[in-house]
Amino acid sequence: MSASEPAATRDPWAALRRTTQARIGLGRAGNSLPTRRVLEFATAHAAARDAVHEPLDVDRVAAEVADLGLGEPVLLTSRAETRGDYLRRPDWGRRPGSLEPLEGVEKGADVALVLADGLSSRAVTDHGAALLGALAEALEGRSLARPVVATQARVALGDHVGEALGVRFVLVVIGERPGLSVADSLGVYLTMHPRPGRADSERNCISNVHPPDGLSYAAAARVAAALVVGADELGRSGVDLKDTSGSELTA
Amino acid sequence: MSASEPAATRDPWAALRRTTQARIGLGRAGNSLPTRRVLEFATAHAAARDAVHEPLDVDRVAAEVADLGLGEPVLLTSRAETRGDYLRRPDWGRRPGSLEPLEGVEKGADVALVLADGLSSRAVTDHGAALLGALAEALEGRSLARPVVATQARVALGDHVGEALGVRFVLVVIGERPGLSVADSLGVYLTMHPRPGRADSERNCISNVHPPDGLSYAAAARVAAALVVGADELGRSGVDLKDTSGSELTA
Amino acid sequence: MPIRKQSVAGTTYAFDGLVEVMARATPLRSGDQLAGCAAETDAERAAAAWVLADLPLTTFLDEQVVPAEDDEVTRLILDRHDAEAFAAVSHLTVGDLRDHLLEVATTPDAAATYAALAPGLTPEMVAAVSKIMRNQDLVLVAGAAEVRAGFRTTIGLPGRIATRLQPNHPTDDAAGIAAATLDGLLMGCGDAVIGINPATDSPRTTSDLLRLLDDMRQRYEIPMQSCVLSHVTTTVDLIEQGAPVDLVFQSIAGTEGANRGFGVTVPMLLEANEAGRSLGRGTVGDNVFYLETGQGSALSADAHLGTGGKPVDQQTLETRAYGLARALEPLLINTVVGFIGPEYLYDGKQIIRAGLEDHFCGKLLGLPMGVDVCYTNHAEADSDDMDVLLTLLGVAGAAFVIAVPGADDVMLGYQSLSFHDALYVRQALGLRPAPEFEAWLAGLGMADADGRVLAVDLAASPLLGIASGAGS
Amino acid sequence: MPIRKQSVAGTTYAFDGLVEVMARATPLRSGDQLAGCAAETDAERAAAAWVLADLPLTTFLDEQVVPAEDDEVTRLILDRHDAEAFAAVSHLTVGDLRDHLLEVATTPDAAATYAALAPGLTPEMVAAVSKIMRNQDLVLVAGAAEVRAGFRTTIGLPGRIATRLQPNHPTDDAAGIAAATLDGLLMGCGDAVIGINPATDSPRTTSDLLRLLDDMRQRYEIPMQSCVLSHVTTTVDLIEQGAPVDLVFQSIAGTEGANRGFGVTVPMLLEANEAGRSLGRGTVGDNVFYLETGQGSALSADAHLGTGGKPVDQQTLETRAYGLARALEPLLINTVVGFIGPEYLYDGKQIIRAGLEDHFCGKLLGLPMGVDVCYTNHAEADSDDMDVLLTLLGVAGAAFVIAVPGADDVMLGYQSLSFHDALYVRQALGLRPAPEFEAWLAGLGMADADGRVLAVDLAASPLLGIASGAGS
Ligand code: B12
Ligand code: B12
Repeated sequence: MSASEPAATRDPWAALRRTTQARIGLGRAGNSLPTRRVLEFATAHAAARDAVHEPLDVDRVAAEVADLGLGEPVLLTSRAETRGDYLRRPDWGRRPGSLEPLEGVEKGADVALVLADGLSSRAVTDHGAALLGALAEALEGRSLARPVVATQARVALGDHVGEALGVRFVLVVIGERPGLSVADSLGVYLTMHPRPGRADSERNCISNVHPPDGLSYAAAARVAAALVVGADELGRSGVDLKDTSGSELTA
Repeated sequence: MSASEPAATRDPWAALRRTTQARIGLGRAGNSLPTRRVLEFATAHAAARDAVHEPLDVDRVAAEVADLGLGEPVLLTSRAETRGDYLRRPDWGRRPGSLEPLEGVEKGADVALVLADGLSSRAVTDHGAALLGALAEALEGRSLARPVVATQARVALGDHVGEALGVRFVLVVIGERPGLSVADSLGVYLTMHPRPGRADSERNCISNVHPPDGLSYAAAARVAAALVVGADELGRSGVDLKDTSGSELTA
Repeated sequence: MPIRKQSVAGTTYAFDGLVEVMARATPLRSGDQLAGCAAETDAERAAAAWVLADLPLTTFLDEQVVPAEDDEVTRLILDRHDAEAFAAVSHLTVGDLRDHLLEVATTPDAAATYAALAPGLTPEMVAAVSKIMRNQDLVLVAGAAEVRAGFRTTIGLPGRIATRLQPNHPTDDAAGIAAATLDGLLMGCGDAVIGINPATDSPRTTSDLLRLLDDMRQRYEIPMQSCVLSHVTTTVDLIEQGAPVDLVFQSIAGTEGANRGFGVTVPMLLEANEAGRSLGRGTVGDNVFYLETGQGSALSADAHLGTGGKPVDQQTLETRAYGLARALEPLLINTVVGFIGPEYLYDGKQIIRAGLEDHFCGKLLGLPMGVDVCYTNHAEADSDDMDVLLTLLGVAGAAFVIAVPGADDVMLGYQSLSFHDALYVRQALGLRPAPEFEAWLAGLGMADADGRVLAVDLAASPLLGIASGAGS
Repeated sequence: MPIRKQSVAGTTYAFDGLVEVMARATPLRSGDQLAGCAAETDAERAAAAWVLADLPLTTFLDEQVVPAEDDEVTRLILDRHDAEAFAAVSHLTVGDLRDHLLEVATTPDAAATYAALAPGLTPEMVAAVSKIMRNQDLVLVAGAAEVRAGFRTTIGLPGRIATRLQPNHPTDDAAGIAAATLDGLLMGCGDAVIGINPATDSPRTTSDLLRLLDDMRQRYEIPMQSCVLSHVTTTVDLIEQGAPVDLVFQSIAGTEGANRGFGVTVPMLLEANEAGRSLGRGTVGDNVFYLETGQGSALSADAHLGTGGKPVDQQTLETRAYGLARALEPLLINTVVGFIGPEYLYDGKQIIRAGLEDHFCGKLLGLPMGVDVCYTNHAEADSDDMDVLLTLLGVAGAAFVIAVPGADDVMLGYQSLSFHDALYVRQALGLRPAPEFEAWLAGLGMADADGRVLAVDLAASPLLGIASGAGS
């Protein structure tokens, strides 16, 4: 890519750019974005739109998850059959197409881990298994159900899984919607006593997991484990449960 | 329908409204259209959009055409199978799906009359057979091929029909795109020596046939017949051939 | 309301109750289709619009879209309704109200007339009239209305448009946030607020970020207000702990249930307002709330049902959130119009329409209304659509818009406006920044006498220290 | 141009020649899909845009989109190219030109700079730069440009927007046309032209209508120009016969072949211009041509192929029509942007984009550019989309728009703007009618001192006779 480099965007911003992925110091053509920046934007937008529609390579991710030694992952899909349906019908994405795959699975563990494509399969491909591993480690001492890999899935699908598996906690690790620069971000949603109908106010969230620029796996897992402890004390997850960690996490 | 009548639209416009279907004297709410007028507009727009998509009742129209005594109409469809295709692919609407239906038909008449749905099946339903009758009458003395009723059709479909039937003239009577108030207007397109590839500049047009507000059948037929005569003299139809009639036509 | 019937193009449509009429009369949008309350055809929509236009405004006082028994937002709206102000239009139907608003728009004292009327209008009346207004009507009336608020800058003055500078970062990193803030200030943005969405839920992080912004403000003597958009309970706790809180933030919605999903209630919000005001940190005014709303949030929380258990359309619910907002006398309120995704607003056209509706409804109700002109990558929209909406909002006199570096929010995963876009709309329409902020820019040589933001070389900028200091 | 390659998001795209690069870089529209030249994905479009942005402007002088050997429009464009004016930008690429235009827009003498540059730009250069401009860029640059023309009114003055009053009738009935004309005049429209599309092709009807309008003009001393939009050959014949012809009309397109389909050639048009000017009927200027264009007309006439037999995108061809138009120094030129139908511009979004492109390209090339803001009932568009486009064009300083009673053209079967819409855009943006026409309105008590058109009761109107007389 070329399109001549605008003068204002050469040196002094370089150091600042290392601190953020945000598009700072873009320069000006009059009051407007220089051509080069407009083209970069259009290019990134095309890529981000494609990222939304990219299907998850389930075999690959399932194999990676299997390698974690947490058990062979169970594969689920939601009621949304196509990506178009998924986007227009979040209600379908919240319900499993069938719970049959969970039938033979052992019930009654403490925590179920669900890895879901959400809006970014790339996030799951790039970080999914690694984050699951970090979570399992941070949750040491608690029993884990066989991991689940779910496609065309929304956060609330975890409520069905959690109920079917009879767990006390479900942690849904899900692809956050892809942004222009960040298309590989994972969110972790924690719900205590999962069952269909749980509101979002009854969950907690750890967002923007995508090292090196976003949260690290270890930091995310540490907060998740702390939230599990906190929820156990409080008797519930959700708005009343606060993340008592601080900015040292962001380091 | 209600929505209170704006003051400015009561009397003095009444006489003027008889001279045109145009939406004159609508009144003002500040500088804007009064609510009632905006709602009338939205209602008409919904109806006009529906009109575009209404399929032609081919059986009914074919029966009416048959009753004219010009022979049993031949039925054709274009290559555009759905209305969606028709709208996006005018090139498909210009070509017959198959010319087979014309195979047994007698060739070599002077004029072929093609009645086509175009963008308004309602225009064809309301005025098609009557205009065809008037044209046949005005063209007395010339031999007519068996009439054709064509669906999902554009003007240029007539070139294929004309060639297949070996006629000197084809007259395509077609539904013009529906407007907000006028959804039943027919156009007549005349082409001498029709054959695929003829340009629009090689045709003549008589438009806005929809009595009582538009042109009458008889007036349209008179112009058409005169154009046929003129084309015969000039050796071609199209831009060089002028409609030498005048405003008496519009009476 | 009895069942109302209306024929259009030979078909008769029946509407059972106010909730249904409102929903069916709403311009097409995916969220209402998802909720199952949208009109099925344009003809049905037109039929509903006729019925709606003929409803007397008093209908909305007699019948509730969301029952008062079940919903504190409804009760608040009814409690605060000003019958005296309403008297001016109490004899009108919804259709008449549209005509009236457009007539007033051509008079010299339009702004005063609207302001006097505002307390007499309920959100449902305003939502109803907006549904039968064209885009141009929404622009024209909003453009003739005026709403002001103030803290350290004055928001809502005619001929001006302010900006929220939104320097978000995925790990709330101070250096990264400072760098984005510097970028925005150099582009003349931040006069509405410098507002950070914290990525984490931790009160300690919120407190750190508040200090970061407050230090910056004091060191560079910026007439500005800062905000960290944590949950209102977090902010109230931090006020008690002595953190430098300028504005109190909360997302709100149009039903008690949806607000519960956000973890808030009306009394909680009213108290938070008092807590914020008690600090007396404002200089030109004491409006301390910053609120965000957005069509679809109630449905998303499954808290969108109204009278008779019927789904209420998302635009009416959105407008009810403004009814709640009025009680909080905010400095700033904006709809995040294209933020959530295509399940509520499918494409550019729906986002543009919703943006104009939200802005109009909020402003007519007397709010200092801004818009987050934005879209997500899963919606059918692009920056051309945002250019359109931004320009229309400029003409409609929006109080402020949101801007981020290069339009790309690296934490929230969506595209808002860029700082450049803010300069565009100011240039195209001759709009200026908030006066206090403009004076500050001019004082530093960053703006000319007409409030136009000049291109400043970073290395030579007096603000360079903002970013270099923050990393340490 | 050799084959150019560009990678985007891991895929490499190859573009064979200027025609292909231009087409693939064009924002999505149905007509280019129909012609088979559109980019298949957004990524391919972005790749083409990078290639296009890097092309030196001199490429367009060295390589033709439509070969000069086959096409008189190309030859005209090359013949009239002003190398001296071009010198100011001859070192730039297409991408640089965009930056340059936007930089100029912020300078006080922007209008003069653009005017000096115009003769140095070819239509293809302008089309190219428009393709990499966002909607806001198209608005900003056009808004800073100024182009004037005159006949009996002055067109294109800043702060003003004129209107073509279009009183069409399905049978060209004099009484019906007069009634619609009266309606428009009462609403302050007609300052660009009163222009009738005759339903019939008969010269006699054209002549009758010319007299109708000319009598009206003289009787009421209206500073206006009239036009009957017959074929140029008909108008030239009527000039010879002494009919009262103010403006000479013709539809034109961007290729010799498409113009042949319209029954015109370049020499024919140049002669017609002389014929019109020879009458010396103008008072404030001698621009006598009225031209209409519209994306899709060349493809519709199967005359859209360029170098190498490749389909040229419709927007580039449209801009070439402006190249032809320049040679005719028209009083008025407008694109009928949504007129033809969804096969060329599918929905509101495509119409809005195309309208802004056409307006920008025409104005930058030095034309007094107007737009028929319109749509058909088979397109996916509605009046909300037109409100959007109209407002944007108002901000972009469009010379004029077209208006018909209630937005409904009962002869052509489409919706243009209503007279009310013209009042809307004037009110929302503080724009006024053409000065001569405004003075006439004010003289009759139909406008106030600020050029605002007052509501006049028909019965009391001094113009009532227009309609009552005409029926007889
Ligand atoms: C979209 C979104 C929303 C939408 C959700 C509606 C919808 N239909 O998608 C709306 C605008 C309603 C929303 C609201 C809020 N959100 Co939110 N939201 C996001 C966003 C931008 C994307 C989420 C995503 O992609 N999910 C993946 C998809 C596939 O999952 P989904 O099942 O379709 O979506 C569900 C979740 O996203 C969930 N959700 C959304 N926000 C939140 C917040 C919390 C605390 C929880 C538990 C769940 C939750 O609700 C959705 C519907 O069930 C993230 C930022 C990010 N980068 O991820 C912030 C984010 C998750 N939200 C956040 C916050 C703070 C909130 C609010 C609490 C704001 C407020 N102060 O009131 C509210 C309340 C949420 C609630 N309890 O109901 C924070 C969470 C911080 C944290 N670590 O706890 C984030 C990280 C952004 C931020 N930093 O400010 N949000
Ligand atoms: C759409 C339209 C056009 C489009 C056609 C492109 C297209 N893809 O549709 C455009 C804008 C290019 C156009 C151009 C012209 N048109 Co025209 N057009 C119409 C309109 C509004 C609708 C036609 C319609 O619905 N057809 C039905 C559909 C189903 O048929 P179709 O196969 O899809 O469309 C074909 C015909 O419409 C044909 N066509 C369109 N206009 C004309 C004009 C003439 C003289 C001929 C022979 C054919 C023709 O071209 C289309 C493509 O092949 C009519 C008005 C009306 N109420 O009908 C005027 C109308 C037919 N056009 C008219 C005129 C004068 C012209 C021009 C000569 C204008 C000029 N001075 O340059 C040009 C040249 C046409 C040509 N020779 O190529 C007049 C004809 C008057 C007459 N009785 O002869 C009409 C009646 C409008 C008017 N009164 O001004 N037109």
